[in-house]
Amino acid sequence: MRYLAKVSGDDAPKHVDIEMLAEGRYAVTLDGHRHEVDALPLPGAVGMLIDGESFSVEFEEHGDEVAVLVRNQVTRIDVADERRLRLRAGAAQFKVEGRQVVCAPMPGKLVKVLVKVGEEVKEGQGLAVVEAMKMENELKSPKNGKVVELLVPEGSAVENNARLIVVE
Amino acid sequence: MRYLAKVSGDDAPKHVDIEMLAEGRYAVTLDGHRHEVDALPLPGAVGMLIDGESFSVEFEEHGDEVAVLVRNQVTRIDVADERRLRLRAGAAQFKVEGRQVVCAPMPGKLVKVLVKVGEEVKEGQGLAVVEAMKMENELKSPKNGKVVELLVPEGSAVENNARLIVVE
Amino acid sequence: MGKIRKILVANRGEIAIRVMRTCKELGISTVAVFSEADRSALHVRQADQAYCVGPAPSRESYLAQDRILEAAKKSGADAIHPGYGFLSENASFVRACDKAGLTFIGPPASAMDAMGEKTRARSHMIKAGVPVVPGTAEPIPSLEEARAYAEKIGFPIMLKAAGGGGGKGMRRVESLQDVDSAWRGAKSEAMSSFGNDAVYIEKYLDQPHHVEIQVFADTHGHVVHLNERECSAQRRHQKVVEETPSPILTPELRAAMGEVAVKAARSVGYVGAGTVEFLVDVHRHFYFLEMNTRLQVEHPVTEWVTGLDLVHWQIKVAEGEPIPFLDPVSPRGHSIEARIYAEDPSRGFLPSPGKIDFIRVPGGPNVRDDGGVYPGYTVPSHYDPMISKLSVWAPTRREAIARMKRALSEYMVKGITTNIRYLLAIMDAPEFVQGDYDTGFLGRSHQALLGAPDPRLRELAVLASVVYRHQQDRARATRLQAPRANATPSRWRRFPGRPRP
Amino acid sequence: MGKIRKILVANRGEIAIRVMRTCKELGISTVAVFSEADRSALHVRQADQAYCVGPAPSRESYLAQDRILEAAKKSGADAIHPGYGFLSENASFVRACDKAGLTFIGPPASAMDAMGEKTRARSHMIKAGVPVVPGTAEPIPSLEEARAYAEKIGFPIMLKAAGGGGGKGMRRVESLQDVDSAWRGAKSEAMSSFGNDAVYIEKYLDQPHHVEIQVFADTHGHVVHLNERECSAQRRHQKVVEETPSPILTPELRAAMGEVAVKAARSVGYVGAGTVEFLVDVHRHFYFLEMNTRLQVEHPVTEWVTGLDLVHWQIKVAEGEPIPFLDPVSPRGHSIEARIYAEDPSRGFLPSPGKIDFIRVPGGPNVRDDGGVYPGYTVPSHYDPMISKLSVWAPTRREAIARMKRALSEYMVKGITTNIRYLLAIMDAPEFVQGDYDTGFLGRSHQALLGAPDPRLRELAVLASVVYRHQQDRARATRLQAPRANATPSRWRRFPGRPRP
Repeated sequence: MRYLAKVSGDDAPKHVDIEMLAEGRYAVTLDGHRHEVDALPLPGAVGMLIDGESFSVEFEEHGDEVAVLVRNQVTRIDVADERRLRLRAGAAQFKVEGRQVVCAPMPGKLVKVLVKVGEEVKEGQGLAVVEAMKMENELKSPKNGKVVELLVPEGSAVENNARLIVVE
Repeated sequence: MRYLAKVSGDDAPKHVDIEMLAEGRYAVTLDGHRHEVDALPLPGAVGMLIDGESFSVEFEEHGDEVAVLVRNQVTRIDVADERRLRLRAGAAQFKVEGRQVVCAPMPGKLVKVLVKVGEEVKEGQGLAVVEAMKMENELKSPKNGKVVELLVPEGSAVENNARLIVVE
Repeated sequence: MGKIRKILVANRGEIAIRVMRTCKELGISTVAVFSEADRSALHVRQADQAYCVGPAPSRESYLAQDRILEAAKKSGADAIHPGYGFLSENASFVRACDKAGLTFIGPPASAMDAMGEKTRARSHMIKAGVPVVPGTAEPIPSLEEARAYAEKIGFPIMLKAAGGGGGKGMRRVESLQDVDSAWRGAKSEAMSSFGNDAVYIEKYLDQPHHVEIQVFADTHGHVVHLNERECSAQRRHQKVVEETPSPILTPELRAAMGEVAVKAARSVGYVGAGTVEFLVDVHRHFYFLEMNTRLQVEHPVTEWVTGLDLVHWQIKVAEGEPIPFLDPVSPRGHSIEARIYAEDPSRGFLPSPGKIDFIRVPGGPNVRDDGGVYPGYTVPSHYDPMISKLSVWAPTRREAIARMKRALSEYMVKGITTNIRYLLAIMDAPEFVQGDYDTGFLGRSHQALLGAPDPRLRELAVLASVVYRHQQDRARATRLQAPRANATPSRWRRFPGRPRP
Repeated sequence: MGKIRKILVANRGEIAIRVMRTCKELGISTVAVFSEADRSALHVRQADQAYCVGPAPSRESYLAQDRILEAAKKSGADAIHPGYGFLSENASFVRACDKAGLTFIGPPASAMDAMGEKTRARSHMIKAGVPVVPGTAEPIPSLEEARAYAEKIGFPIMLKAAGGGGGKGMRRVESLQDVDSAWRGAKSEAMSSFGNDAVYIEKYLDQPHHVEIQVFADTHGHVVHLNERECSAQRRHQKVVEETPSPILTPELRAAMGEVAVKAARSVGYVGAGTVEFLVDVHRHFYFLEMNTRLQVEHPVTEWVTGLDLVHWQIKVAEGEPIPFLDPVSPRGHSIEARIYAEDPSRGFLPSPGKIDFIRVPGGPNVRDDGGVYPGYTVPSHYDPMISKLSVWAPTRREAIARMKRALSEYMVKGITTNIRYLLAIMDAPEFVQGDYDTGFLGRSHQALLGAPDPRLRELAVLASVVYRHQQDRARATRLQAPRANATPSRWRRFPGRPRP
């Protein structure tokens, strides 16, 4: 079976062929080289033996990409089989422009809102302060523009990625 | 609500009244003394604050009894509310007599069967050897009698509590 | 002062556990206090007794003196160990303990008065002839005056909390336009950390080393030092890696600094464990920075090379015993500590509270973990991001670095982001390996510490990702064919890191 | 002999991890071998490379010399570390390594020939004038001769495997009628442990202490000893708790035993780490028991008090380096080790393999865990029940006991039964605390060590059980009312120990 794997930052995906040899054992061919992979899911990681080398590999999903941690290096890879890639190509890509939502970078508390609705702001100007673990983080405006919405009142507890302020 | 708790080995159960004060917080009355208990299930144990004292309490179900581990002491207790006890009393108690099944005391391997079907055996006589973790354990006959069934062939891997030999 | 039977530990996290461990070894009962956010915290499980002292914010719980004293009374504690941070350097709390008949395990209020307020300490030291970093003698009353004084001595300057240390309420300010935001941040952090928002200004010394001397004093007039700790590996004035001996100290410099530290402690009638912090400049001149009048986070490295249990001796001194280690203790071997933080170095050290799905702590020879968490525990967002301190010992510095690398490579934490890979990168950084690194080291090396990708590991990641995705696709296909298999999680989906919420 | 670059560790479990840790610190790559039952074992995860060498039974995997040598060749290893047990005392394996051009990290085959076969070692020692326990000079060829010899020297006797130590293939026999079953058991255990079912007979000494001397020799003719370990806390000839220094040794006795141990090692041209085991009787006479020609399970206590990494020096000696610690090493403080077994002391130490649902390993000052497991790991039923070794250090024996108790009380393992509570009871046993305990100690104290119930804890258990049952009943009622809530496990049912299968 053929997969396409595009490493984040690379221009083009790599073609990778995979064949299952037995439960948990695979032959994987990349750039003309055939590798034997034995993969066993373990608590905390997947134990992989790749051509006899032992790795604890950890995976974390980020949208289309999966972040792969091997020996202290994280690589983000968009990997899918050919059929799925065609499906995905059908869905139009779009970019958010104009309206920008500033989100909480971590769970914590919105300790201070530094702007008012209608206020003109400059790129890099402080908009609000979120505190977690006794660290205050000033959220800055991503662009020159105007504050159009304050979505969360000062003093609230906020979740990771909570929408806080809209700048247009 | 009233519960009856009979500690294994005791003659009579104790009457215990429990009242929920808030989620996870209870007033429990035993022998006329009222105790405040705060119980929080945690990985590995239940964290209990009993009148301000902190305990990691572990529970393990054994049929009608629950084994309770507190500060390195295990107590087996048969505890149930009054209604359930009445229900349970309806089910007749019976004792196995005559036919006795010898079971594997642990997971491992049945390395040797020392008797044949039809053989007369004495109480305490070795019937079979089960090995696990390089320790051999000789299973002994629970009574004077005759071997009537060998349920597992020599050399088999056996689960914990697997039925091995019947003596009558 | 007599035999202590029950100690209330007025703290949380790893240091509460640390103190309770020694109490248990001494046969002393322990009482935990906890905020509503900390009911499931490890220190509550570790203690013999535990009392809730208020809601999550520190000011309403861990800094609420009356509630803590009430818990002490209710529990029958006869002494209080403050740990570090929170109330540990609060003289009014010491007085309140004295009044309530509780032994405060730490210096007398008078010594704390003299040393606890950083500006007063500076005046004291100047009088005692100890060199100090140039700066204001008093807390700065207003933002305007801060701007004026900063312009006078010239940027960069340091804004520092007068009420406590540990990097809290501290800001380096590069230019006039940054004073406002630094002032706001420092004061607010100082308030939430120490309940005191006074800040003062010091000249920022260029590329100094942060070297501190551990002192110990008893109630019989003995004051000794237990050598130094090198703490220059800091990011944002927060120590990250500490070691002893300091690779830059000569025996002469060690003796001179030790002597000054003992003099400083003696001049304020110090009792118990304390730390005198110095900056050492490129000419190896040293300046008094401040005295931390409590147990230091990084005390394990001193314990490794001296064989002493500092908490043990804090308690013994509080019971009135004389310290037996009066001769200079010559350190044995080398020790390094690395602080494990729940934070993401690649995102500006953003805190990463959350649930710990899996944790494996390193073990084996001469590795020590002082942790405050357990598998399944949710690290709350209200407190310090340090989840553990990993320390190692070895006969030489080179071996200690190798051991630390080995131990860090074994440390697995899943569910939250930690700085473990960043710490590994520090151990490999040429400046660190060479041993002459100043407080600017981590800032300068930031990009290098985040690491350049190794092409071989990238290739392996590609192979692994394909196997992973293939397994997922197979599992999905199986589920579509047999909808009832839904309940059983597939082989793959059970374990890999859950997607970020 | 030159610099070693890659070591194949021909072992599993904690000792494989232990060896790999030091390799990693020395920058040496590691190769694991594993049986089909051990694919998920920790040593496979810890190694840089890993090769399957056969099915679960040791004879077909960890004892299969050809397969291990094949894995060494395939992986490019230049040396083999055998750990303890398995092939560690097998001279034919040493010769096979030599032939394959692999450095065997251990003594030369000739020293193993002389010492490895216990009966040959006894003859050697008798010649060297070292006192030995009375017994047969050769393995016993048949059950009949065993019965005859036993009757001649009188019961109780010991049946012992000639091919290896560690309590495997060893039986104490009280009377003639028990000889048959002991003979069968000892021979079969000896075969599965060492691939050699030869056994011999020794007179059983009454209430002896088991004290052993650690020796170290290099290829330059240096032979030193690193003091003793007291190993009398044994159950069924299996060590459970070890400590150093031995509380019964005088400096004179230590020196005398050390001298004999060095002489024994020197007489066979020993190289590397070895242990000379002695029995010490009530009159403090000592008898040579056997020499273990490999690293000992309990080596961590020696590492604690000497500051040496014994695996490090095994590797350095194998590389041809001279050992630098030639003067008698005077031990620093006291160290105790306790072995954590997956077994149930209250059911005759019945093995308890199975899945580890939760594990919390103790930490803090001077506590070391050498573990071979991780949370979620299933301990297989094919191998040794030891899952970890917990060791502590303190300045004095009294403090070391207190620290061990503290550490054991923090150790939590759920899912399988362990001997942790039993170990705690040992630390509290008067005989142990007092320090004069012989090899009969654990047997004599068995009932007391299982513990008498504390009425207060019983009452607390009753309270806890009612809260537990009440919660279950509520959760059940909720489920009946709202069947769709089924998918969400109740607050209670998620965590408490699962019922035994």
